[in-house]
Amino acid sequence: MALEREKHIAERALLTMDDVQIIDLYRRMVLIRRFEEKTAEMYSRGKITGFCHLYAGEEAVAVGAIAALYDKDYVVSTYREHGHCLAKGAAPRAVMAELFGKATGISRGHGGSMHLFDANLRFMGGYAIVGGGLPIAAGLGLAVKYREEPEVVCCFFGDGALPQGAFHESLNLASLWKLPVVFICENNFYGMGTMVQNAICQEELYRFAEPYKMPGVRVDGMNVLEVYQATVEAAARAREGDGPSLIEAVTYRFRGHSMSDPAEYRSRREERIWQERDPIKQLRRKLLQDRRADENQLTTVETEVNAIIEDAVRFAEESPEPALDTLGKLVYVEDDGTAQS
Amino acid sequence: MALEREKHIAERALLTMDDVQIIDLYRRMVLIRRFEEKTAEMYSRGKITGFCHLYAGEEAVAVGAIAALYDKDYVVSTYREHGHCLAKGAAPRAVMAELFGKATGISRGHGGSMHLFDANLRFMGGYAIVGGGLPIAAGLGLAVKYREEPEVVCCFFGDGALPQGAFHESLNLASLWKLPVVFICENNFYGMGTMVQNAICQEELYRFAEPYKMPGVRVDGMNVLEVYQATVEAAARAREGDGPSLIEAVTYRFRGHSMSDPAEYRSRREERIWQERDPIKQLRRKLLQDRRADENQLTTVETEVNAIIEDAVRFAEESPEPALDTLGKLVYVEDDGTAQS
Amino acid sequence: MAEITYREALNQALREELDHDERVFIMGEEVGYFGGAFKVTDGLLATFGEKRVRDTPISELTIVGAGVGAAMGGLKPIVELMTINFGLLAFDQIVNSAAKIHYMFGGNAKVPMVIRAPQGAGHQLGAQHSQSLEAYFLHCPGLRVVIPATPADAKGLLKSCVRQDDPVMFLEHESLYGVKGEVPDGEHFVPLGQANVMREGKDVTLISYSKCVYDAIAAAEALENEGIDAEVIDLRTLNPLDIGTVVESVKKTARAIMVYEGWRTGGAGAEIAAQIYEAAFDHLDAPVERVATLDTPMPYNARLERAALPSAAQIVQAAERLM
Amino acid sequence: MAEITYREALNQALREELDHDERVFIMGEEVGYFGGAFKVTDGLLATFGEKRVRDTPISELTIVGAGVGAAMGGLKPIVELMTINFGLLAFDQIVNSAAKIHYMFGGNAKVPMVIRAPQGAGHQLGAQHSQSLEAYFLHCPGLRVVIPATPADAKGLLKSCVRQDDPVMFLEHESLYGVKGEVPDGEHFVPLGQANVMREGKDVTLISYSKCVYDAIAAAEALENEGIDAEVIDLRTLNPLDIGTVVESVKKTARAIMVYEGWRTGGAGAEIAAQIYEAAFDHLDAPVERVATLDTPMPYNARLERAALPSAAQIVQAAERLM
Ligand SMILES: Cc1ncc(C[n+]2csc(CCOP(=O)(O)OP(=O)(O)O)c2C)c(N)n1
Ligand SMILES: Cc1ncc(C[n+]2csc(CCOP(=O)(O)OP(=O)(O)O)c2C)c(N)n1
Ligand SMILES: [Mg+2]
Ligand SMILES: [Mg+2]
Repeated sequence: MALEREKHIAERALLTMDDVQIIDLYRRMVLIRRFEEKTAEMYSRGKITGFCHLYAGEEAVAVGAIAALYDKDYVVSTYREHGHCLAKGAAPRAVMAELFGKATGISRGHGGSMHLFDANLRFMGGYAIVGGGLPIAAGLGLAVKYREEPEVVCCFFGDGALPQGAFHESLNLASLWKLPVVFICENNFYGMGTMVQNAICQEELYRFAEPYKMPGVRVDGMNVLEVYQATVEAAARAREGDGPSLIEAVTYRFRGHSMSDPAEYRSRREERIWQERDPIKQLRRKLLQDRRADENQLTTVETEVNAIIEDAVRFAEESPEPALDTLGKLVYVEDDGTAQS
Repeated sequence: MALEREKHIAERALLTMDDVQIIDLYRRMVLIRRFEEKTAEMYSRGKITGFCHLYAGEEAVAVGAIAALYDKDYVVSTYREHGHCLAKGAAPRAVMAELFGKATGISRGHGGSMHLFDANLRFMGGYAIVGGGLPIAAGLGLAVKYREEPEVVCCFFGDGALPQGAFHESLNLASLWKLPVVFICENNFYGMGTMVQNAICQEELYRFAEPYKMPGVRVDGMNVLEVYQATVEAAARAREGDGPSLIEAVTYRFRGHSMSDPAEYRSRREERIWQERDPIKQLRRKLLQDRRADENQLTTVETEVNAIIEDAVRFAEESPEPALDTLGKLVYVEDDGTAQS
Repeated sequence: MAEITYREALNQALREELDHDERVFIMGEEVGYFGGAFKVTDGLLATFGEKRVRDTPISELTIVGAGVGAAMGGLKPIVELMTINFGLLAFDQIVNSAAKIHYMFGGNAKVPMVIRAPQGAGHQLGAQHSQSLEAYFLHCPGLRVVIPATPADAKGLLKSCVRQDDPVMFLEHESLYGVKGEVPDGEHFVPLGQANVMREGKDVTLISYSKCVYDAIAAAEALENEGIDAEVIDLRTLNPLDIGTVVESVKKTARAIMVYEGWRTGGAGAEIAAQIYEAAFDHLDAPVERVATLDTPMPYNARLERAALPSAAQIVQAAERLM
Repeated sequence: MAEITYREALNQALREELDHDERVFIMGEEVGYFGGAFKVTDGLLATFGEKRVRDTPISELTIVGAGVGAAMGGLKPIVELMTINFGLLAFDQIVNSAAKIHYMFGGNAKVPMVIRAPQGAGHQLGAQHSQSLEAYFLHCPGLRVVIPATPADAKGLLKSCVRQDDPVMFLEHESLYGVKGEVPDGEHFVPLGQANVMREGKDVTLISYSKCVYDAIAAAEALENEGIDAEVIDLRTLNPLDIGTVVESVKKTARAIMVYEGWRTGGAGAEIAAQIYEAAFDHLDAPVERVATLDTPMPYNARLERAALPSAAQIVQAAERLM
């Protein structure tokens, strides 16, 4: 239902964007994809360790939504946040170095894959507790509103977060106080190995918006323009003081839940169907077909991105580890970070 | 809207009940009211201490709902549970003795006003954490369903519980697993001093049922027959294996939140309007009007109830306190209750 | 200097800090129109308005989480948990978010938030409403734990907490709100991490915090009649912990009693005792005694409740055992 | 006797108890089709079906609360928290409901529920996924706290937990699942409250539980080369706590080291040290040493993480300090 309307909207978005903008969307999606491919490679070579959740397949959600924001808008994310962080403008060097646990990492090697953060970019962090980011996003929205600033907060989370109380408490608070938050649920049909219909009694996730008196829409999360347009509308609404919205972006993760999950619970057929809907391939086809870009241009983008990723890996490799004597520091702000005992 | 339909239903309920049943509803409501009045008196005389939340004004909800249950059905409640406990059949002696902190109390003087419990009556406890009873009710529903038994679980909670995550998580789980739970929200418009519209962005609380795919109705909680009929339907549904329902019973507490709250946040006018809708007076009027009972019968009921309450107080007064050497016992089942150290 | 209650002292601190810094705001259940469940925020709404004094729904997890977000966004939230018992619902945001964000984001984020929470037993509120949970927060690096006993400290510490940049659990005792004491007028700060020697003595050191400090003082007075000269230390903050003052005292008295209202087992008293041994083992004449709450959920019955809680009489007995 | 892993031992225990008692069932995130995040419940769904092995939504608070209700309703739930870190969301139901119901309802209700939760660090999972939180549960009367180190104990203790009637926090270490050991075939129960002397020695007592037991053993072996004869005790359960076995050992060795992976400050080691002093003060030659996790959120970087965690080398150093 909502999808029909959104198709139309996507066309409109395409028309209103100039070629530079639209190729930039393509560039960002390719950047994330290559970054994740390289991350997988580095992970299997033991350069990256810990939990590592790749974003490949979902690029259109992060890129579409964040393209609809201003630089000063805030983003809050989950443990699957490489894509959001890069889309918000983080240097691949800083992110890759973080995954390598290096001192030059975006969180100084303290955070790792699940805890990227950059205050300047207003990328307000990846949180590894399912649903944990939502109350924080509401609080950021409160800070913005409190200061009567024009920013909005864009909060990403998975379908798995909907059965968490934090989701509902946060939607209520945001609606009650008309906070400028755009809640974006990335419905990729699975929370680890659990299908969404085994986790929540309502599969049309956007419908949870209704009792909270906020707009709720479902968009094709494999179509960057649909996500873009829905976020433009939700952000505009938030900026005008009309409060939060809920966007359900239907998408698919191309890999397992984390690097250690072979995703045996999914059928090959299902995976193939979604591979065919690859958001990058889709946009590429569309750009060529509508003559918004030519093959040459796109290949150049891809080559440039490859170089950036290679450079990021080199940077990460060559960066130093945090010094051992930093241990026990940075636990507190006040005393310049000496641990308690 | 729903209210129109419910009016009709209430008439039907009245027709299907015999005189004995209907006078029994009256008796139970009067019993609760007198019990609470006496409790207030004992509280101001220092015989009862701690937090004490009276149920006066809301009797139609407990009595109507519980009358629709079988004895073996379960009830889960909150800290405002004297009414539910008495309606489920608890002896006023045992409840009053508990409020007095006596060894003969329904929870041996360990629980007090907020923690009444009786396994035989299947009154599964008063819980003092707002929203705390809902997951427990879901679990009891699971136990029933697991054993393929016919019982239902009736779970009472206030409007204040709706912004709690536990409410949403429990509705989802109950719906997902089709658990035989009847969720009854006592919407008395206030959670302590906070009006419902300042706590939740959706004032039509029954509407939260919809995304959880369960029936949600709003009934006049000052009309015992409406509550009765709605619960009959919800319980039947649960018993048939069709899962949970949400009933919002609109009601009013005649006193402050607790014995220490003068309820200064409410207007006299508002209070008067609701006093006029007193569920006991309403039923009395109706019974006389429809000639289902005569003045004499009802006065007899009232006199009998008064005697029961007097007896309960006497019993509580005369009962012994728990022995001091019970302290540190009953902490664990296993070792016959010796405290850890 | 004026003699005011612990409640009034807190109220003054809040008022002054709201006045001093536009970024400071209060949120919690019933903090506004109701004036706070314990009336600590009484009158603040009238002065500062709904923007600065915010009534919230009953959503502890999200109230604290929103406090974290607001703090990251540049505000200085003072979040009130109506009591610490309900704070258990917010434990994830306290432990997994507030305490960790500064560190796990490499020092690039901070969470300058004060979480105020009344706690403690003594009013027959039963098992779910009578807990003293400071030990949980002590065992969580990244959190400050502040737990004043006197009106002056309540004010001075709360103001210091608001002025610093780490997340703080500020734990008040429900039985202390009516207690009166001298409080310096105007700006009054008590630094975190400085214990207070409330009474000097040479025979035994009574180490305590929050309400139990008064029990310790009462015990010290009773002991005086028996010719035992007790020193009484109010720790005031558990993190940072001023173990130096404690150790110095114990080196003098050679005997120590920890007095606290948390459950005995695993309570803050165990940690402090362990640190005393580590620093002053050779000076101790006997093991550190612990006077604390019996390891049981709190009974409703008044007599049982009283018996489960630490008391001056138990401290006196412990001191006698030590001598 | 078969040599199997800790994971397999747990799986056997679950299988046997599901077989033994119709009332026993398992619920948690990914316990069914996925076989458990750590594969502990692998294969159980196939044998016992969806009724007995239940996948749940991500709703920790309500999963635990529903376990409480199911237990009150006559079942014997085994609830799996995917890791203890997420269990913080369920803290209210653990502390305010599970632990208190038996007592606050006057002994008329019981909650025979086992909450299984993997915990611990060592795999670079960062600050929010690396905690060891046993100290929180130790400081909560009404809860049993069981924390096995070996495959045999994992099986024997889990089976005992399922057979008893109090709520239990059953804490497994994520690094132990692959550890192999001899496990008696068939019915094998280890009673709660009995520490295990893993290695006898006369010079120093190393007291530990869970993964750190292995560090203690490694340290004992290293110390042997230095001529120091260490006794190693695995507590196995923290509540009930077998302090008797510990005290007996310390009376013999006169020196003790607590080794645990929780944060040092306010950890279980502080409590046990306090109890040792209380019972064996005159036998101690030196204060009890504590080797534990540094008081910091866990860093992601491998080298920092290793350095923050307790190790055999640190135990050796502590022993040397004591001699
Ligand atoms: C509170 C909590 N419970 C459980 C987990 C373990 N866990 C990590 S990711 C995940 C699934 C989340 O699925 P979803 O929200 O759909 O996000 P996706 O991984 O699909 O992006 C689970 C259960 C967790 N991190 N936090
Ligand atoms: C989790 C939690 N937060 C706060 C409280 C304090 N408190 C007790 S009752 C109450 C109001 C509840 O209102 P409602 O649910 O509408 O029930 P009512 O009292 O109107 O029957 C509050 C805030 C509590 N007991 N538990
Ligand atoms: Mg998902
Ligand atoms: Mg209410």
